[in-house]
Amino acid sequence: MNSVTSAELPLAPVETPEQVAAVARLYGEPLLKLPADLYIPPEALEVFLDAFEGPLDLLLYLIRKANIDVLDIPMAALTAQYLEYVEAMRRHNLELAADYLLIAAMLLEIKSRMLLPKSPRAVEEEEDPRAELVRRLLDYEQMKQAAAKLDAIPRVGRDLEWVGIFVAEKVVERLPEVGLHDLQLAWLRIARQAKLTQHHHIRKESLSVREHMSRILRCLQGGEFVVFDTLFDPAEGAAHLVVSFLAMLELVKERLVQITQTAGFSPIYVKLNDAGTEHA
Amino acid sequence: MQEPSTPEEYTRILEAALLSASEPRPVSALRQLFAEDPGSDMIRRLLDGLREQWQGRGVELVQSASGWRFQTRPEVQVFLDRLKDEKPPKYSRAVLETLAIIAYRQPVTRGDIEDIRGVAVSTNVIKTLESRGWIDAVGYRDTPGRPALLATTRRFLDELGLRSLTELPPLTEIERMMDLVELPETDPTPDAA
Amino acid sequence: MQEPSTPEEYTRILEAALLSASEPRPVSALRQLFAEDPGSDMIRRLLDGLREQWQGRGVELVQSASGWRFQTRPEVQVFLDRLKDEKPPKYSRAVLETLAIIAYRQPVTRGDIEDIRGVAVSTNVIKTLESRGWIDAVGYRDTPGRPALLATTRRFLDELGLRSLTELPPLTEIERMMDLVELPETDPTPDAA
Repeated sequence: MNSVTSAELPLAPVETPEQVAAVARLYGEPLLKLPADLYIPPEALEVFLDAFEGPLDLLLYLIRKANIDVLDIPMAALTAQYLEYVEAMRRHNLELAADYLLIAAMLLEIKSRMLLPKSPRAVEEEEDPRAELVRRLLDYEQMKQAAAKLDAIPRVGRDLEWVGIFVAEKVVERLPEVGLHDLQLAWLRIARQAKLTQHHHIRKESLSVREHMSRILRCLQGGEFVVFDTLFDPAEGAAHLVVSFLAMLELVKERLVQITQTAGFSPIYVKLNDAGTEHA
Repeated sequence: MQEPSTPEEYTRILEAALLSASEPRPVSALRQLFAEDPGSDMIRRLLDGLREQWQGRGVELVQSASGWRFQTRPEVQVFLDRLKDEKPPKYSRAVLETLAIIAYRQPVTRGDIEDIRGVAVSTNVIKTLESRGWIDAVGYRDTPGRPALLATTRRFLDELGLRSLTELPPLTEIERMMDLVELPETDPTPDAA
Repeated sequence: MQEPSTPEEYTRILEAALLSASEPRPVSALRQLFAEDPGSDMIRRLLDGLREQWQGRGVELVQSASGWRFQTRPEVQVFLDRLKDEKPPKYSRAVLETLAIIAYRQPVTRGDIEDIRGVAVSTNVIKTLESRGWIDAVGYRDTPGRPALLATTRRFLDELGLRSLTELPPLTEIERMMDLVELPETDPTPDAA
C-alpha cells in the first residue's frame, strides 16, 4: 500500500499539535518542531533524542512521519534513516545507548534476511522477517496508548480530592464491660477451686444481710457516734428492718462496730470500731 | 467548570472545598477559591447558609479560631466507634474473681479475698476496681494492721443494672450447678449483742 | 443517640461515617455501624439512595476496589487547586508507560517491561510508582536472578476510582492487526533492496 519508493523516507514537517507539545525545550526556548530532515543541529541532537522514550519510540515516530503502514515497512529506507541517527549520535560523541544499537542490529538483520532469495520450499513456513519487529512496535504502541489512557483517568490528588472530615471525638478510655454472667463464672471458678482445696468453706449467707452491713459501715464512715435508730428506716418495711438488724448483729459479731448505751432507755450509739477501744 | 454566578454555585464549591480539607479553612483562604474575590462578607453569608443546610445531619459545619470545617456530631460517635476494630478490653481473672468475692461476701478485707482465692491479691487488682468506682473501703477491721473492709458501691449496682445486691445471681444456683451445695448456716447468732 | 429506625436515620449515620472515613469503606464494615445488622442488601439500597441525594453537588459518593467513599468531582478541582501550595506530580512518559505495562500485563518483571519498551527501566521509575503505593512485588520469577514480579495494588485502583482491573480502559485492538502480519500473503516488498 505504501507508495514510498525513494531510498530515504521524507520526514514530513511536524503538524500534529500533540506531538508539538511533547517536544522538549532547547536553551529555554520551546522546541516547537522536530527537525524536518535528517540534519539535526549538533547541539540539538541530545534534546531531540530526549523527546523519545527509546529506539522503538523513535522508530514509531519515523514510520508515522513518513506515513507508512506499520504492517508494510520498507526496511531499506527505514534502516538507512535509523542508522543515520545512530551515526549522528556517534559523531557527536553522545553516549550511545545500548538500546539504540540493539535495535540497529535488529533492523540490519531483518534487512539482510529480506534480501536473501527464498527457497521455494521454505516460503510456506517462513515468516516475514519483519514480523517480530512489527509485533514489538505494535506491542509498544499499544502500551503507549494505554499509558495515555491511564493518565487520563481522573485520579486523587490531581483531578479530585478524597473527602475525610474531622471526627469530633471525645476520647474516652474504653473500660472493660462486666456482666452478671462474668461474676457468676468468676464465682463458679472460686467455688470449684475451694472445693478442690477444701481450704475454705464458703458459708451461705443472705446477701441482703451483707449488703446492709456495707450500708451501715458506710453510714459510720465519719468515725462519729451515730444514733442507733437512725440506721434503720421503718418506712422500708418490717422485712427490711429485720435484715438491717441482722446486719448490725453480724457487724458486732465481726467486731466491726461498737455499740454503746450509757444508761437504760438512753439512746444507743453505734460507732466504727477503732483499734484499742473496748468492744461492746 | 465555569466561575460560579449564583449563590448555589458558590455554595457548591465552598462545600466541596470544606469537605475535602483536613484542616479548618479561614474565610481568607476560602475567598481564594474564586477567580474574582467575592469578599469576606459574602463568604460568611454563604457559610451561614451552608451551616443551616446541614442542620439535623450527622455532620455539621463549625467555626473555630482557625477557620471553618465540617466535623461529625458527637451523637454519631457511638456508631463510628463500632468501626474501630479494637477489641474491647477485658479484666483479668484475678480482677473478676476479686470483684465477685467482694460483691457476694462484702464487707471483706484483702486477707479474706486471699483466703478464698488461695492466692495473694495484688494491689493493682484492688486499685483497678477502686478507680472504676465499683468498690471502696467502708471501714477497717479491728485486727492487727487494721485492714480495710471492702464493699461494692452504688455505682457498681448502677453500671451492672442492679437495684440491689439481692439481684446478683444467687449463689445457691451457681453452686447447685456444680454440686457444691452446703447447708446454709442459720442466721448469725445474736449472742454478740 | 438511639439506634436508627427509619431509612433517613440510617442514611444520616452512613453519611457521617463515609464523610469522616479516611479509607474507602466496604459494605461489610458499614453494616457494623448498627447494633442490629441491617444486612448488605439494605446497606446497598441506602448507599444508592445516598448517592442520588448527592447528585449535582461538588462532592459525589463513589465505589472503588476497597469500598465506598465520598470524593470531590473533577469539575471543582480547578477551584480547589487554587488553595494548594504545591501542584501534584506530573508523571513522565517513562513512569506512565511502565505503569501501563504493569497494570495491563501483570505480573511482570522489570525485564519484561524493558522488552516491551525497548529501553532500560531506571530504578527511579519503579521507586516512584512504589512510593506512591501503586505497585508492589507480588512474588519472584523462578529464573536466574529471581526477578521480582510487579503488580498494581488495591490502592492504585482506589486512587483511580476503579473497582477492579477489568475497569481499566480497553486496549486498542492490536490482535487483529497482528493476524494480518502472520498471514504473509502479499509478496515480500520489492523495494526492500
